[in-house]
Amino acid sequence: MDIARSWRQQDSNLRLVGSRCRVCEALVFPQRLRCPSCGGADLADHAFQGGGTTVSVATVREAPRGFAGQVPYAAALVRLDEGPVVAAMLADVEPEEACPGMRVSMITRRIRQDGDDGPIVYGYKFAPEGSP
Amino acid sequence: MDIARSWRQQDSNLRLVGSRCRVCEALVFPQRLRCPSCGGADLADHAFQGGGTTVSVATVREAPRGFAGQVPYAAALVRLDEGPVVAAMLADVEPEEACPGMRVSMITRRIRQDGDDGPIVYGYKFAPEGSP
Amino acid sequence: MHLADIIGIGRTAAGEHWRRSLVDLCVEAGGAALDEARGTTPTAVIVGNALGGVLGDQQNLALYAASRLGLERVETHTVADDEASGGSAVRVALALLAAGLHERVLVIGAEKTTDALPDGVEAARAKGLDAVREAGFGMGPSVGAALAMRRYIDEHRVDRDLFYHLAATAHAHAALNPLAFLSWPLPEEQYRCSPVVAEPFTVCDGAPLCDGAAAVVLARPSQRASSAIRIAGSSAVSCRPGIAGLAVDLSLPAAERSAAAALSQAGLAARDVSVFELHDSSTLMAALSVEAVGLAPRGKALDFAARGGLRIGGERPALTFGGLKARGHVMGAAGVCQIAEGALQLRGEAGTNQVAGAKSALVQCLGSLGATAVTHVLA
Amino acid sequence: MHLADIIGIGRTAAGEHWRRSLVDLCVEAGGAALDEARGTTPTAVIVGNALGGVLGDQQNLALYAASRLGLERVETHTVADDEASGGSAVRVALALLAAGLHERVLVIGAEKTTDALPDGVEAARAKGLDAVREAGFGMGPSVGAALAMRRYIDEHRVDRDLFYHLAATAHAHAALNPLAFLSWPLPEEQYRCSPVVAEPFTVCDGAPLCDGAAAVVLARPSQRASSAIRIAGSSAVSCRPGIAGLAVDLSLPAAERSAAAALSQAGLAARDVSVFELHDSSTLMAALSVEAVGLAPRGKALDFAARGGLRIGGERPALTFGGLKARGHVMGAAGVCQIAEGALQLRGEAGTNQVAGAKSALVQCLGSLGATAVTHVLA
Ligand SMILES: [Zn+2]
Ligand SMILES: [Zn+2]
Repeated sequence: MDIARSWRQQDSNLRLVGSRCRVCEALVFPQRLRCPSCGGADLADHAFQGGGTTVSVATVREAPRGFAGQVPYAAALVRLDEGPVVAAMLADVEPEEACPGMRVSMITRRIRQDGDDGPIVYGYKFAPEGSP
Repeated sequence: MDIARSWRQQDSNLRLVGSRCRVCEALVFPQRLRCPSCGGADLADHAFQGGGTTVSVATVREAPRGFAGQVPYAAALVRLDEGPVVAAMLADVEPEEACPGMRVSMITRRIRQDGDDGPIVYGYKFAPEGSP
Repeated sequence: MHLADIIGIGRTAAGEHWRRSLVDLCVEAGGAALDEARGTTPTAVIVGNALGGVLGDQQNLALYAASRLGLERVETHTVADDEASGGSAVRVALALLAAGLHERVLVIGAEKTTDALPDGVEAARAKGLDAVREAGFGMGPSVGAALAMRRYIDEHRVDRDLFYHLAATAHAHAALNPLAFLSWPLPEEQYRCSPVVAEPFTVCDGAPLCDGAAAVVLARPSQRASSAIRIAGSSAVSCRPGIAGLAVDLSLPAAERSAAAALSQAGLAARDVSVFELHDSSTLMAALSVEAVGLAPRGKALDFAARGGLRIGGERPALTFGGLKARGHVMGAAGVCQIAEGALQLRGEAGTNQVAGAKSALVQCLGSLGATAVTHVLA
Repeated sequence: MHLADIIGIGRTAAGEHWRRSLVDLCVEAGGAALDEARGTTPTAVIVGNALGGVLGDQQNLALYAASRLGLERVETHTVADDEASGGSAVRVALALLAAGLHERVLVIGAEKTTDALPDGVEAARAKGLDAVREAGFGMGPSVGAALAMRRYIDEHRVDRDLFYHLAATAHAHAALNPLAFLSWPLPEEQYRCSPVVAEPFTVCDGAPLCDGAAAVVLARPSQRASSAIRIAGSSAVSCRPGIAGLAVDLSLPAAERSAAAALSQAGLAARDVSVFELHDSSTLMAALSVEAVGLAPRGKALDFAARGGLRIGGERPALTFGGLKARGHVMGAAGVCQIAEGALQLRGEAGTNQVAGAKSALVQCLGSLGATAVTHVLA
């Protein structure tokens, strides 16, 4: 049942596509139909570069259904260089080595599986900058 | 996740246990915490005999999830001899031969499976009286 | 009574919105209503939605809808009363206004069914019936309607194919409505050959579930003279859930009481009303609704429809944009969609669906096979 | 203000009710409240419930609760505002009363989580956060609280173990409450060794989800002098959902505004209030709530709790029956449960949990990690 949902989210998930308001130039992630700053409805797609800095980090050991296979993993808030803060998992780093203030950049990874036979959803995670 | 639910329902499902109001003698199916006739909270379990008469019948060909394996089946409203009307499937009868006004009695059958690997739920269906 | 003014209306098409999430649909309809009510900012957002929970969609939906619309620091509530959710959301908004807690309230009804498979949606819908004793034993709204339909045919001695005329009325009106899902006339032959869901109930007896949203901005009655459409009556009544009671009695007591109360508040009788938007989630429910509201005597709704009594231009125009049956069954959005359609009729903005000289509208939304009824009268 | 009287209270225990369905829990608590309000029959039933949809339970819940309680021909609505559902249900009931639409309304909060497995419940709960961008990326309320907790520790330069005192306050009070789920004092050693959920957040930082229900019968303010507890202030505010905003700002603007508005209606300041029932869904949320309501300056909630400031007998008694943390987190029931507990305090019927001479109570319920806040002041 989540195939339509995943399909709808693929631009945001795979290319960090959000929106830029043509009126007030606000940048927002993910895509919006209305500008959160000025309320306008004239928005263009905007792909974020993917660079950012961690604001907070937590090492998850008990995960909600759909994510249990990945524990332990580092959950983080990443402030993108363009401004918006994104909640995402970190990758290519030992969870206990992750900390606030790390430079990270977006990569594409497997995010979750919806049920044992559900579709596998790919999307953004963030890895330390310069990691292989 | 439906194991607790099924367990909770087993008296009603397997023995047609409802409630008898100790104040106004009303009989109700399934069990209640409050009497629907007088609002009293003094209720005793009451197992219905299982005999009844069909009030309406419909042959189901497109079933909700969990019941698809059983189509076509006859869904019916059965007025129990003690009064309450129960919604249930018929068994041991060709769906197109089922009709309103049939004498039926309660039998125990497999009702549904909750998901491919979920528990199988057993409960009441109704078969024509005198059927083998 | 003068409960509130309708100062903004927004609607999406009813259909398959593959590119829109449930929240997106709220924003699309809500944003359009806000645009119409320009210059006023609501301080509360009430959302009606029926299936979002069972289908695993966004919860606390009104919060997210408000936020995505740029409305911050507002009161938000999400109402989940099965298929009556939209009507209930309007009702809760009216209470907030009449209590003096807000001056402007945005009401959104929204539903997103096409992310799930049809058998899953039918199972989700069934949870609005008795989840243990009905849904748990294979009974959904279609099976329930089928059991009642069989009784209706037997009790009132009517020809099964007479139900065609209720579906045909809805289709005839949907054919005029560019936002309708089944936007074509329904030939009698197609109705007769429609695949059986639960004999005697066929695919063409059911309303097609689809995606959609509608929104209205409601305002406290203005002291100044205003051309805004007024909500002149409102009543919500729940009683006696269960397929058994429905099929045995072949009546909708909650709908009867709710309609009578709302009409009485508005100082109108059913015969005075120009437009009827009813909850035709199936031809059977349409028949019982027509009778509950008093448009035809018990057992005579099919004859009345066959005589063209419900057509635009007929005696009691109903389902004027196609109803649930052909505009599309948007579940929790239905009640708000109906209000929007009724208001468009009274504004004279119904386009090809216009009922000439429409002065009042009765809008009724039902949940749990009619056990919950919400009726509004617009004037 | 005098918005309504509380004329009946009912509560189930918080815990694992294997023999009770969601509807049963509504009936048990609702029936007890009706028994207390004997002689008056409500004409509306509002139910708050958070997870029943996602967990596939009975929909149109208020209809079924009303019907099983023998209440026919009543208005019913089900409100689903995540963990704020119970507070929202009270709020909707107040609007119906203040609008003059009803004289007596039964409000029920109910939740049934133990039919599902814990990882499924956590995933269901996560749908109250952004279902796509947070839940869909592995963030639930516990992970969200963990991210904010880490920031709180860094920003306010506090020792992680200081959060113990918020949990310990709740446990100390729950130990006195026979209806509590975790009815024992929490030793500091046990808190320190608690298994990690999402470092730095441990099992002992979270409130245990469980089953439970509570109900109140609300009445329009009586003209006659009455000993009934009054609802003297009410405010619902939603703004800015998202873990990011919560963790970056370390504040709960919706809770602040909602508390300030409700207190102002009641003509009280926080320092005048005898009892505080807050939404301590985690120690982190407890800290931010204590600060939002004004019981401690930003960053000082932990110190305040460590000094015993929140204890019964302390400066600002809070979570007096154990809070969500130890009475048990009954999700959509929480808001009604808190109102019932506050009212028992003001009646002087709180037994071993009694705050001596309690004259007013502030009750605050939060949804979606504080983005939705509903506050009531009782007096
Ligand atoms: Zn802008
Ligand atoms: Zn009785």
